[in-house]
Amino acid sequence: MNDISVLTGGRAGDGINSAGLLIAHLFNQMGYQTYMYFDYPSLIKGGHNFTITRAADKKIGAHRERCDYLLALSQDSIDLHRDLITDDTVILFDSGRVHGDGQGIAVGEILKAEQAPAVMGNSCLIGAFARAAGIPFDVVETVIRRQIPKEREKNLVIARKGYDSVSEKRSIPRAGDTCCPLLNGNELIGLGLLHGGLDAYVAYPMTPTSNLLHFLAGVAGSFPLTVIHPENEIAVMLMALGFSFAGKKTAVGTSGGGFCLMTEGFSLAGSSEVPVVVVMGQRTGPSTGLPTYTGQTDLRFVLHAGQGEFPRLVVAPGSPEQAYVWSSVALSLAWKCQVPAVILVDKTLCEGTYSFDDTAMTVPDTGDEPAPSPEAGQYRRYAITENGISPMQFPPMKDAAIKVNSYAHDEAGITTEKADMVLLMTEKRQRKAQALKYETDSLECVKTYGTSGARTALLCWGSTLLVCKEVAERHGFRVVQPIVFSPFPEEQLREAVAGIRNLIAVEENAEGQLRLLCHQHGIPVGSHIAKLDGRPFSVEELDARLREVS
Amino acid sequence: MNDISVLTGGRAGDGINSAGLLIAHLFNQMGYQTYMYFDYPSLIKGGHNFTITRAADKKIGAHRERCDYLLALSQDSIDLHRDLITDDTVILFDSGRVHGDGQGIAVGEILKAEQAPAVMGNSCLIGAFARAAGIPFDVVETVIRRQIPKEREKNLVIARKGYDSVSEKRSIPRAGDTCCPLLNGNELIGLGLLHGGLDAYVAYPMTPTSNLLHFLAGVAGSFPLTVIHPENEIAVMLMALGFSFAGKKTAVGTSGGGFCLMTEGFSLAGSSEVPVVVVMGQRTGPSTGLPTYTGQTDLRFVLHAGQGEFPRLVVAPGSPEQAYVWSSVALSLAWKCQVPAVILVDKTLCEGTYSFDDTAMTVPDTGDEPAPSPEAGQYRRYAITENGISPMQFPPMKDAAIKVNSYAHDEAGITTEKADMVLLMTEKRQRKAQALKYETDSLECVKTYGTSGARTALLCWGSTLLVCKEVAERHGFRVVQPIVFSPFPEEQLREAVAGIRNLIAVEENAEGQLRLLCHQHGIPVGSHIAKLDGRPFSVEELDARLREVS
Amino acid sequence: MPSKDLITTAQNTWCPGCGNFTLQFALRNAIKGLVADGVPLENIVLVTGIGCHAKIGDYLDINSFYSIHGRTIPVATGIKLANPDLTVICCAGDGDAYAEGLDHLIFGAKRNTDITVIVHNNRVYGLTTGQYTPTSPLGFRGRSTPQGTSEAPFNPISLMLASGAGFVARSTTRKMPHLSGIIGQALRHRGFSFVDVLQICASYFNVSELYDRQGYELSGHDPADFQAACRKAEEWDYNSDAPIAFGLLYKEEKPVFEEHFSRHSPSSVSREEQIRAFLETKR
Amino acid sequence: MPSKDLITTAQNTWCPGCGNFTLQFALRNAIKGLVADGVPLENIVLVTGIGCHAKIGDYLDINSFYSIHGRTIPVATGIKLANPDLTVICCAGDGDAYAEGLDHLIFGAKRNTDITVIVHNNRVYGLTTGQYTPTSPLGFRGRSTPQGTSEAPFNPISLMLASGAGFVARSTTRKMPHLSGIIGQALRHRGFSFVDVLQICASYFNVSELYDRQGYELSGHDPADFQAACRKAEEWDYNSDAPIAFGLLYKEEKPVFEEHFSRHSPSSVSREEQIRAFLETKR
Ligand SMILES: Cc1ncc(C[n+]2csc(CCOP(=O)(O)OP(=O)(O)O)c2C)c(N)n1
Ligand SMILES: Cc1ncc(C[n+]2csc(CCOP(=O)(O)OP(=O)(O)O)c2C)c(N)n1
Ligand code: SF4
Ligand code: SF4
Ligand SMILES: [Mg+2]
Ligand SMILES: [Mg+2]
Repeated sequence: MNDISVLTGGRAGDGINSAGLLIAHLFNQMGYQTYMYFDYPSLIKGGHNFTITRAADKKIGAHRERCDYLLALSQDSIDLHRDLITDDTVILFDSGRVHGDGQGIAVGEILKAEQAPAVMGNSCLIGAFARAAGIPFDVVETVIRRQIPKEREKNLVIARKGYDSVSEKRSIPRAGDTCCPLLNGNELIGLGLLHGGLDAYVAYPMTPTSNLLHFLAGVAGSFPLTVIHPENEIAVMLMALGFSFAGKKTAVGTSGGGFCLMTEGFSLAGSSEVPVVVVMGQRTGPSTGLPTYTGQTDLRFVLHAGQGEFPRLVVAPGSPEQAYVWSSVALSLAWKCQVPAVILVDKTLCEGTYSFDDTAMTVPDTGDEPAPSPEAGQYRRYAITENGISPMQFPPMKDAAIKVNSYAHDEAGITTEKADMVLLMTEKRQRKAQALKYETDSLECVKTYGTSGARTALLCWGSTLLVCKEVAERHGFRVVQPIVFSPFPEEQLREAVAGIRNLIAVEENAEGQLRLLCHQHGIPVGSHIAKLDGRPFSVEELDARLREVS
Repeated sequence: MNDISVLTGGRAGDGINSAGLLIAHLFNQMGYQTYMYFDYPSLIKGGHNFTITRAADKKIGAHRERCDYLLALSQDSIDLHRDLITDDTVILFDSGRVHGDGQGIAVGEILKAEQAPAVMGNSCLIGAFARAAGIPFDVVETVIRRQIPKEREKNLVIARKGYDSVSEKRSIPRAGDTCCPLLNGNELIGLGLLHGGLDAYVAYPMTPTSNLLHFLAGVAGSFPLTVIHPENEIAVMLMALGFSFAGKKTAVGTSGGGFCLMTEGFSLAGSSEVPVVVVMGQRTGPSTGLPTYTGQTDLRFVLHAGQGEFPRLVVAPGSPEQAYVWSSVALSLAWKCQVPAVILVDKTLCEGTYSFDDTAMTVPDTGDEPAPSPEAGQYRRYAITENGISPMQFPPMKDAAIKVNSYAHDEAGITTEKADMVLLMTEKRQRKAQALKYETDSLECVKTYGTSGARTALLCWGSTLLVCKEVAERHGFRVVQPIVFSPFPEEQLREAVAGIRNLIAVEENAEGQLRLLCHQHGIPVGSHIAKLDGRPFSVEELDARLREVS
Repeated sequence: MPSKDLITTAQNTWCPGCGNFTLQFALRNAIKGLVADGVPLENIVLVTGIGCHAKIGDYLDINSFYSIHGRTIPVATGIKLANPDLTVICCAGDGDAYAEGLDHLIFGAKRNTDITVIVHNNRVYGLTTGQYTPTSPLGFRGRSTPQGTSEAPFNPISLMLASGAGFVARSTTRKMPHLSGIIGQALRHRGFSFVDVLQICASYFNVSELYDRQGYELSGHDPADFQAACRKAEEWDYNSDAPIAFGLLYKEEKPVFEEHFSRHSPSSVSREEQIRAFLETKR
Repeated sequence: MPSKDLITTAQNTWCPGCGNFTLQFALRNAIKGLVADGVPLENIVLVTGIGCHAKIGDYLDINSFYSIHGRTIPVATGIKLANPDLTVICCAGDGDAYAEGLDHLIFGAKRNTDITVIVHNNRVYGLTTGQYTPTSPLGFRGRSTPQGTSEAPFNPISLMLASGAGFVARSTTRKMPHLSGIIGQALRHRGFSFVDVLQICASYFNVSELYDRQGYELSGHDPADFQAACRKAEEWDYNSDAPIAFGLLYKEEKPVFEEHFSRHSPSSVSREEQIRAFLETKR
């Protein structure tokens, strides 16, 4: 198979993320499936940033520990990645800043000649890369015309100069004709929420979901969407509940530290039955930890966050397509069942860029929200119903007082301390949990992939899905991936692991959080492969770790 | 056995809690073991408050659904408790406010004659009760002299008038000579913390731990203790970490909603290894719920609260003696292992009053904190050690910069983003978790009671212990009570349930949180008896529920 | 079907003599005034925190969001931004708005969303049995400060003026018609309106005498004059025994936050089509 | 063993031209001044939030608590109350102290604990790539507000004055000696000291020109005059193009919070005995 990795490195501020993305677009135009990993420390200028843009002729979502091309805008980009460089690695570098073997490009001089700003160096770079990789210049032109919004002609001239300044080294064949949209996980979550009917998004910036805020703020003009960035995460959560109470489908986004501050409001959502969706992007913890790196340590926290017991929906998509679909589903089900929901993702998925398969955009229809009660004059927000879901109305509603309440309350929403009413409402919420379970049971909450008769399976969740899929294929293993965690799809999971003798959990946490959850449901999990340094598994690393345990 | 229940009812503001307590003291002087349940809604004046003071000749800690004496300061006190009244119930009431069968006491007139304030009505009441119960007046005198701080003589006169205004109805024998201190759970937690070396207590008022704040603020003059009530729970938690960083053993107290706001700081404690103890008093949730009623719904929340993974100590004492002992142990171990700790209690234990067995005050010695590193000039706050615990020093320390950090950090406490250092520190924390487990393994983390050869056992935690013990005795069952929840005492629990065929979880939550935890550790639990209306189990109710399942 | 007098059948559990009764009727009357002016009753939403004050959410028979301690203002802001046609009122406690959630109060003023915040300032945590709050006088002995506090109160009026609030007023439960009038004005002010209500707590802080003795109604004060408002605010520092002005201290019309957000008319293009169009740009 | 120049070997990752460099050296120099005056270096503790500013905790070779976003002040308060002999300094960001944790700032001022709060006010969230903060000008286009904000900034100086702060000053990273001098005064003030530092963010909000053009050093201003301080504060509203005063705006000595707590001398009675004595009263 064709499988190419391009490492682009430079300092923060050099636009390495954009450069890597343009390279992904070149591959995309050449008919490849692509994935891009972006590695950066928590600083604004300087330091060392790099992307690994990978292209293959089948769907991928993990980086490899190799480097067929290395584009260096800084000395570190070569020095820090020596282990990835082989004799076959084609090295291109900015000769004004880097010394090394390979082909230098006089980026600075080219820009100077064109009186172009530093940011246009990227065009120069991808021009050079295209030439070295034997990619025709018209592909570069297409990419620049489509992806660079400003000063296209000048960028083209610079790209051409880059193209002309190096020689072809290792030629990449065209892989096909299809060309997918390239998006990162944050964008796909945003689009999924919009598909689900998002009216408002409220967030305080926090990596790795800040870019979801930026993305939605950017498209708020073109969609019927209000985006608010308030004073802190407590305000975020409570404002969102205000929006929902007034009838607007609302989501918030954060990471672990911000989510902590939202938990009190989350419990309020549970008690008052005002729906809200939280996009919770995990990063390396505990506490501030490694803000720009990844982790999967907050599954059990989101499952149990907030005092008291109340039904909640927790989904953890693992691929770009799942991010889109399940974000839409989460918003719809949160509203249908009037529960708080969490979309649990991580830095890898949020900030990774993927070839998005837009034929997989079919969102299952979750059906309508319960119809309003017929006699308006009798409206009671918490009317006891068979399935525990009360008709939800929003002010203004003529001849009704719509009352929601954080206290134990009666059907009309008025505070009660009576034991029997408290019990009735607790039971109503329990029936609602059943109703939610009924909804998710009709969805594919647990996915399986890979060799079907296999006796060994990798058990994974979230963004490790794609690396697991790729490695499992090599080993002839099955892959089992729960997507929904609350309500827990015990039956579906049991079915998915039927016949498996050796179930190996692969998780970016120490405790084996999914594994423990399986144990709780009586599903034994053999070994556990952990990754704790904030870096996602590469294909090679997971492969090697698997050989150790299997 | 002697087993007497006295219900005292009135309106909020009538001092029902004090009245019930004085009655408990009468019993105490008569050589009884006592327990008092206090039931009150969330309001300041009016409504209906009642206490059930129970006395028996063996240790108790649960109320009964019967009422041998009823002291009514309001009509509701009779009308709302009709189901508890039998032909044998001795009813005494304030004839100025209540109509009913029984003996009336003209409390108002007596007070007026003595020009005494309304609050002295309690003395009148207990005088009358003593007479009706055949308790000699000198016992009343002892109690008033010991327990009423102000205007003792006047109170005595009034008590005498109450005594003289009714006739003996049902006489209570003297049960023994020992007389215990009577304390509520909050006081015992406070004393336990003081025993453990508490230097500072920081809290924002929240039922059911507000009274712990009040208690500690009250004794702050007599102990070397600083008590602070800041602007909110976020400030509480962070201020506490400031105190700890500067070398003061510090605890905070709250309930679920406030704990939500502390979770971010809790994770900071985990990451920065600055110890702190949280007294977390559960009440009925979700959200504001029933603020003055009880529940056991937050076990899994505290076990997983805060982003990222870090070792934590979670203990849930179930009796007054355990509250004292484990509060001390929690503070000591939090410091020894430099971890955040939670003392998980609930309204029943916090606000219930018990005969405290002061012979059971032996706190196991948890040993010394690790010695400071010898070469001060080389001090590194996070020095890598074999057991993961670094020597902890506090500013000022000559020739050292003591640096703690919420980010991933190196040994000196300086931020790092390097994969290998992050891994080293994660592993250090894992070893620390082992060290903590080693500490708790040497303690009795799981208690068993009752019939030793029994095949059926009640599995319980926290304040339900005492009702379970009493009921299990009737049934000839064993009782198994884990006290430590993190690190989970899997081996001790496994040993405790050895031989049990039928393990019945008794929990005041719907999900069966301890049961699920057992499942996670491969310990099967049969049935689950839940209680969801905020009221603790009475002896009769648990007994009946057990007959249903066993 | 809301009752004519706008009072629910919920049992009232405030203490006898509590100022909240006055506040409840003053607010009810102000709301009736709004309705008489043509505001549909169903367009009014009340948001409360947690505390004695917050029980008003149970007692008034109008839309309500009985939220959590300290968080009325973000909830109200969300409601208003979601539907600017609604009239949104916060009833907050002083523990609520000045301690637990003080930041939201200042940001409410800064943002100038058109909501009205009424603080039931009884200068004590009522429902949790009488601890000191940020407006309790220095030396206040509550159950968390049995030796008396060592913190002077802050002045919420000065804080609101410094935060950019466009409507700053003070009244008291000792003056029912005045209170009702001030609330009526606050509800009609376009922008963030703040009313500090010196409310009597009969059980834990009954300073009726002080408010009656030192309180006076503003007259001849120009609420457009910011400097004058500041000086009036400083007259009484919530601690000393000084004259206490009741009335509208400051009023300024300025653009409201929600103006910025265009109301979205239902689009003819389906969301799915919009999304697909967007995807095209990423290819 | 802290280094002579008080700078650690940690790699500095601020952007070239960032005002934080100036602030770091100004603070370092002020600390050196304190040490020269006899304060033991080990008695100084720095508390930081999270943001670009907070990296100063890694760079200065002194005791430090690198805390979480918005929470410097409660941490510092705890440290100071635990050990009043320590000199406790907060380096906070404007996102940190004016947004996420604004309430603590106001309570810091109210409580008057003897700590110094230095706000690295670059008027932008630096570390999270340039979103607006409470002191960004109206219409600021950041990544969360691509169409420009619709909120005017608030004035932190006015807020601090209204909160009862006893030391209120402003300086800028454009004036290193001035800044160092002001910080030195703040550290020496007994009570809560607040310094708003207009810090240049080279990457997201470089308004050097504005601060150079409009900035002036106070002279002839009486920092004991509260009214004058308020007027000075109002001169520039953090939005318009008006003169910007640098210097000490207000200073007042008042009792500090921690005075209230008696320092406990080690008791001769063991805790266990004390507890047993207490239990006796409950029998
Ligand atoms: C997060 C949180 N902390 C604490 C509480 C407990 N609590 C309930 S009401 C209250 C204080 C109420 O004081 P205030 O806001 O002044 O209202 P008042 O009762 O005086 O009207 C507190 C601390 C809570 N409900 N939530
Ligand atoms: C609770 C929480 N929310 C959000 C973040 C993400 N975050 C880190 S720094 C920062 C803003 C920093 O802005 P500022 O305080 O002004 O500091 P600067 O970077 O400008 O120095 C934010 C929002 C966080 N770490 N914690
Ligand atoms: S405690 Fe005070 S505020 Fe609360 S109801 Fe009673 S009098 Fe009113
Ligand atoms: S982003 Fe701004 S504040 Fe942060 S380091 Fe760069 S210049 Fe300084
Ligand atoms: Mg109050
Ligand atoms: Mg900033």
